[in-house]
Amino acid sequence: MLDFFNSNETIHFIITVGSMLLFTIGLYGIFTQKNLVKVLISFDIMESALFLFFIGLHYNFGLVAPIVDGSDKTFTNMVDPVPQAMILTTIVIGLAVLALGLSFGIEYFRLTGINDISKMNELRD
Amino acid sequence: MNLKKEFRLKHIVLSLLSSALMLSILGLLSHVKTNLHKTVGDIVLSLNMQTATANAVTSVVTFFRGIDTVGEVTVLFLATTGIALMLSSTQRTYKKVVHQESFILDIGSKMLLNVIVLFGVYVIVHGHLSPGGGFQGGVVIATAFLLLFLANPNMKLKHSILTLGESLSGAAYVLIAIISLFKINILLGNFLPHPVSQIGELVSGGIIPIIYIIVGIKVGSEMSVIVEYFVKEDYLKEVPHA
Amino acid sequence: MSLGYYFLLPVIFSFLTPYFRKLGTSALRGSSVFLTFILFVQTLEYTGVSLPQISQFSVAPPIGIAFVLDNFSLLFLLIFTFSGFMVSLYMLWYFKANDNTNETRFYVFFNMLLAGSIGMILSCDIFNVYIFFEITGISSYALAAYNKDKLGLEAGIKYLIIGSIASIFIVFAIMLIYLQIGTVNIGLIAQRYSEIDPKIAVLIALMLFIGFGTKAELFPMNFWAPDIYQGSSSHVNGLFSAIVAKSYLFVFFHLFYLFGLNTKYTLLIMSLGAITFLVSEFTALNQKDIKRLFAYSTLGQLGILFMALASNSSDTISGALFHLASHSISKLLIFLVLGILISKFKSTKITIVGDFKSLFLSIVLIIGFLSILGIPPFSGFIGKILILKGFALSHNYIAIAFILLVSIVEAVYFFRLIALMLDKKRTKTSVPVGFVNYIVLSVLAILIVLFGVYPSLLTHYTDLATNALLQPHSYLQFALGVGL
Amino acid sequence: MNSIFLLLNLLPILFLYQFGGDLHVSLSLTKEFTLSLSQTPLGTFFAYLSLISFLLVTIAQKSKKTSFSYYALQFLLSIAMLAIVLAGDFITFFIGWEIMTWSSYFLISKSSDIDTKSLQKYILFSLASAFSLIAGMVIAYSFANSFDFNVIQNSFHTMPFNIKVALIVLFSLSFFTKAGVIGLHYWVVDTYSKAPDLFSSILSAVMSKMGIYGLFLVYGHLVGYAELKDMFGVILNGTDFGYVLGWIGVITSIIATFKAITQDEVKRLLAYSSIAQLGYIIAVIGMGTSFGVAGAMYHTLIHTIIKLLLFINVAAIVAQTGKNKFSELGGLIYRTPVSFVMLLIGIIALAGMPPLGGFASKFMLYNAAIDSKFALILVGMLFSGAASFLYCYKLVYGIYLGHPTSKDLETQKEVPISYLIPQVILALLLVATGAFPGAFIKVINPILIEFSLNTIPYTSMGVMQSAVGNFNGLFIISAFVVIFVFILLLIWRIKSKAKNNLNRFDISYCGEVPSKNTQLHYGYGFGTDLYRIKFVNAILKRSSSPFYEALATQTKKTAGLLSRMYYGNIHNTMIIILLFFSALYFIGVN
Repeated sequence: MLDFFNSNETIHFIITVGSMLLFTIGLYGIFTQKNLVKVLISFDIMESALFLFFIGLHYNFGLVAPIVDGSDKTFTNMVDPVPQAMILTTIVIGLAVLALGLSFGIEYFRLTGINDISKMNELRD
Repeated sequence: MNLKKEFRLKHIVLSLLSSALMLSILGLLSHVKTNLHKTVGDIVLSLNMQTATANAVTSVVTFFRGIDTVGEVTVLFLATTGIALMLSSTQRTYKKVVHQESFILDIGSKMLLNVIVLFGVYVIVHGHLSPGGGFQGGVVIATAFLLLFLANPNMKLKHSILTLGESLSGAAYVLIAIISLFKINILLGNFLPHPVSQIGELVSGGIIPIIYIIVGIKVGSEMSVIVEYFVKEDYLKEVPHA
Repeated sequence: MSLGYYFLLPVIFSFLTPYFRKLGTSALRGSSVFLTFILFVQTLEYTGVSLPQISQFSVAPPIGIAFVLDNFSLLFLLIFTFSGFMVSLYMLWYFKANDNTNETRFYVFFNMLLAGSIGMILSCDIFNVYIFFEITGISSYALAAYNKDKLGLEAGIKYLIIGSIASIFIVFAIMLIYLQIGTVNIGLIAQRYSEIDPKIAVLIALMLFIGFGTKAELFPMNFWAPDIYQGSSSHVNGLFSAIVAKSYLFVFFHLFYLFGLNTKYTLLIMSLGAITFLVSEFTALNQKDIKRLFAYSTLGQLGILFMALASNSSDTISGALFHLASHSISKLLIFLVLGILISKFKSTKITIVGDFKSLFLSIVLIIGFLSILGIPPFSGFIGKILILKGFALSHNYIAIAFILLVSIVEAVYFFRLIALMLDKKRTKTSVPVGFVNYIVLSVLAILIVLFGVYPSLLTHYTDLATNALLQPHSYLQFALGVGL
Repeated sequence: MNSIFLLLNLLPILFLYQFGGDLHVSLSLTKEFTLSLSQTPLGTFFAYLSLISFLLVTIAQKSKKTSFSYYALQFLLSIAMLAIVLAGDFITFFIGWEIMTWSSYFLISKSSDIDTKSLQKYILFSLASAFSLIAGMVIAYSFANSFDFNVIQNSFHTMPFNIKVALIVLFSLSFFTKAGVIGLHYWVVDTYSKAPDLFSSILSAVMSKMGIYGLFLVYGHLVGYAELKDMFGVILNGTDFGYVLGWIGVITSIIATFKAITQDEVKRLLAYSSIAQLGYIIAVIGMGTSFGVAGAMYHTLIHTIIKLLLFINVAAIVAQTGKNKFSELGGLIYRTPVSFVMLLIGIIALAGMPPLGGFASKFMLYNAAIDSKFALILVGMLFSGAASFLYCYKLVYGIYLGHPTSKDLETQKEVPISYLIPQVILALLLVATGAFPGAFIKVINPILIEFSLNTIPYTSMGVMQSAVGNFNGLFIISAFVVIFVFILLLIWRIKSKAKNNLNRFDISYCGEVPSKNTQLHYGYGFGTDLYRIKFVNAILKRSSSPFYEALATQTKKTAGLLSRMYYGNIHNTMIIILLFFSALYFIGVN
């Protein structure tokens, strides 16, 4: 019965549904939350969902991490390394943007005491 | 009350809509092919032996998609500069936090610092052999400094050294790219000898471990700076602008 | 010189900025001028070389990443490096006149803004384009918030939030592309785009459209843009308008034509462009803030560009590219002049246009205004008439009527400003211009007039660029690593 | 400075004369655009008209303190007009047109009593006119594949009917706006009256004629009168199209005439009079007959001369006295006698009375209407011609006759000689055109050939041929001079006997002695009685300004409505982006 979980389709289905659920949570956060920190967290949740989705779908059953050890020196039967490298890059970028956004938020809060993005409306017609 | 109801209604409608959207996208994603053949990754795997790097992800990050990593390092550098722009200023003064000098905390954190930094260096240096690398190791090093800040809020980092590490490592990365252009006429090419027989050894892979070490220094110093700025925000004496 | 220098040189200059600062402020300022000058001269050299040109990083594409320069990107490269050079010269004056700002970090962001925009138009790898997109993005967030005042920070936060949304859409699209085709090389994607399951192809196209359309300030996604312009410094606005918006526009239409989306979505983008134009020109009528006013004007011009670039006909696109170049120069000129006025009057009300007394500034400002309005003998006229001619040749009379009718609305506020400038009843204060600015502004103004009276200087490149855009065979070949 | 620019203004005239009517230059701008100058008889006529006007106005500027930029812009304007009338293709034409627009804009802005609203009115109408022109020219390009006039002319008959109509309407709208047809004249009066005094003469005499040139170019050259006849058919003896234009012109001239009579500001009166006079030209320009074209051309010439004369005259008086209202002027006849004589000559011509050029041109206009058998239009023209006597009279009476309304008017001297020189030249021209109306036929015939119309037979300088009979200008003017001299001597004799010591307040009415504040000047309130006539009252009450003001308010309201979208809430902006995505997604994918 557990073989059911050992098929590619099942794993990919679970990962897709799970990551999209996570994405929906992020989306809900963007739709409803107005606190700058929460909005940034929502973005991070959405990004994480995408990372999970992307990495997860590139895992096929029976593949191993793309690292050779001493004994077997061939790169076969391994997962695709390019998505992993791309996700690594995207994570760092996401972190950079998040940190920058937080620093903006801190400074703005210090100046005005506002952390609600819908109340940041000094710039308007 | 009415207003609140309206807001709730808006929330419900929006969340329903987002769920509908995601359900629909989910339905679409079932069309996504999951067992692709002949992706770039497959070609990379087949070519990876030539780079003499045991970790294929590392070779992709530093070599096959090397310019991505230059960009990534730049992004981190820009973010650090931006944070420094926001959170540092001559007007800011930090209050001396009175904290209990605890012998165990003091000595323990300093001891752990060495261990964590050592671990970080290990992760960086073995980036081409095992999971890990410059980014991961750099962040590990930054956590060591975070530990110091937690133990002693009055601590200060030497910014000149960090700036030196950050600037010079970044410049070194770019210089490697340019030297490679002169040596083998390809930007960011692997111009150091990297015999395939050495695969799995510590000195292997030509420029790949060197790049990861540079990235490690850069990420380590930048993350430490970021950590310091955010931690120090807690101990700000007065509001500089207001 | 390898194309890679376009990215690597600004990066190394940015990394070494703290040390230039230690050598003194003039070394810092000089380094940026030197850098942009080198890039500009290098670009001028490429105008005489047979294109496309390619230079690879590490491994040849499609496995690795390469920079490909074809005639389409050359035009943008010329605009970007030239604008960058002009702004770096202008900043020589700016930081002397406003010595309360810390300039060291400004140069970091400025160099990387330029490098990111250039990278976006050169890279032939869509994930690499995303990285440059973020580099440009982060630089522009920081530049928007650079003054650290309330308005600047608000602009920075808003820009950052919008940028995050756009980047999520783009990352999603790139991931779906990789899942479907297994590559991120633009050449390969363009070849195999038709193989994608049609529904997912639509989803990818939509996500790219939303991602780049948001950043390129297309109508229902551009409600943030005026806020950003209002909060930022004026010369930063010049950069946003002349370089950043144009680079997103480049990627938008590059992918639009390469992926063969032009057959399906032409009408959608043309009508959205038209709405952008209409709404922003009408909205501009009511503005009290000069920077916000020109933000709307920029949006309006981008609307015209969207209309014309999506039109699928080579005449219109050639005209649109001419208009794009002319708009970049004119808007840069206007924003730089406004920067001088704002730093003098410490106000951003539109009345500052009527308060200064300087014949030179008035003349160059009026030249900029008339050029954007499309009045001969300035460059904007040639762009506008080429676009209209293109629409006429494809018998799209509705577009012609639309552009001309809304242009009258545009004229209302431009001439209101000119009337303010000419109003003799206002008390006028003389404004110091600064030696460098005389050079910068007169070069820009002379270019506007030159392209107006001798347009074949520029139409030569726009025609080549149009061909490169509509017949991308050679670009695709190079993107797959043929030229190596 | 003045003499330098005088010489500069002479240059284009010499240049034009040197080429002797056969100037064909072209310069390739891009692969599609060429700038080309191609001289036609029509263009030559208008070129000399505008260049000589500029020369005369520059002479008049001698005694007025004028800045370098003013002269430079005026010179640029004259070059732009030269480019318009010599253009061989639409690009050159349009470039000239737009340079004319903005250089005149900056010239108008140099006036001391200009306000932003009038400037905006002027530039917006000018740009609307230009954009209508640009729309027409690109549509023509899309069928002819060239902007060249000759190519468009040759391929015009191959275009679909609706495109032909659209082109004619667009071009007509553009040029009507410049000429100030009623309904599109909203900008004219304010601009003419608030522009610098001498520049008003250029606006009225020369710039409005560029609209007429455009109409000639389109109807006669690009479309062709034969094609107009084919397209719209024939009514009576003229084209259907000409009949419509005839009514437009007549209505314009009637309304403007009545408006002119009730104006108090001198320049406003002249502005309305310009509109009315251009109405005559438009009334006959579409008839498609030789006499129609000839009448329009002749009236163009005469109107230019008259308006230059009158505006320079008024500018001199305004500069001298600092007053520009009829109610503030009066009684200047003894103080500025030469100016008075010049104005008298001007209004005699303006009213179309023999023996001056004005009569000859009116004669041609009426002739054209008779020739086409447009009887109602003829009646309308006669009616407004008769009504124009009123404002002509107001002009001369309000400024020169009666008593001075204030003390400082009593000590005025004659205006400076530099104002008088151009006036004398223009007055002599009026006499000459009246005496030798036949000479003009020689000028017109090449144009008629260009338009492929029949030429008008030429007998002698003094005689003008027409459909209803000839008139001998030389004879008439000789007779008039004799009679005039006789009457003058008679008056002289009577006057020398009369006592001339009447004071302004030496009257009493109904037994009351008027106080110092009572307005006794005849020019004050002149024409207010017209409001009692129902028909005239209906005309005078109506105005195009409510329409345009409502348009402006609505635009502003729309702008306010649209700008509410940009209210700076980034949260809502995000939601809108995501909703837009979902909308497109549900439409696009499903």
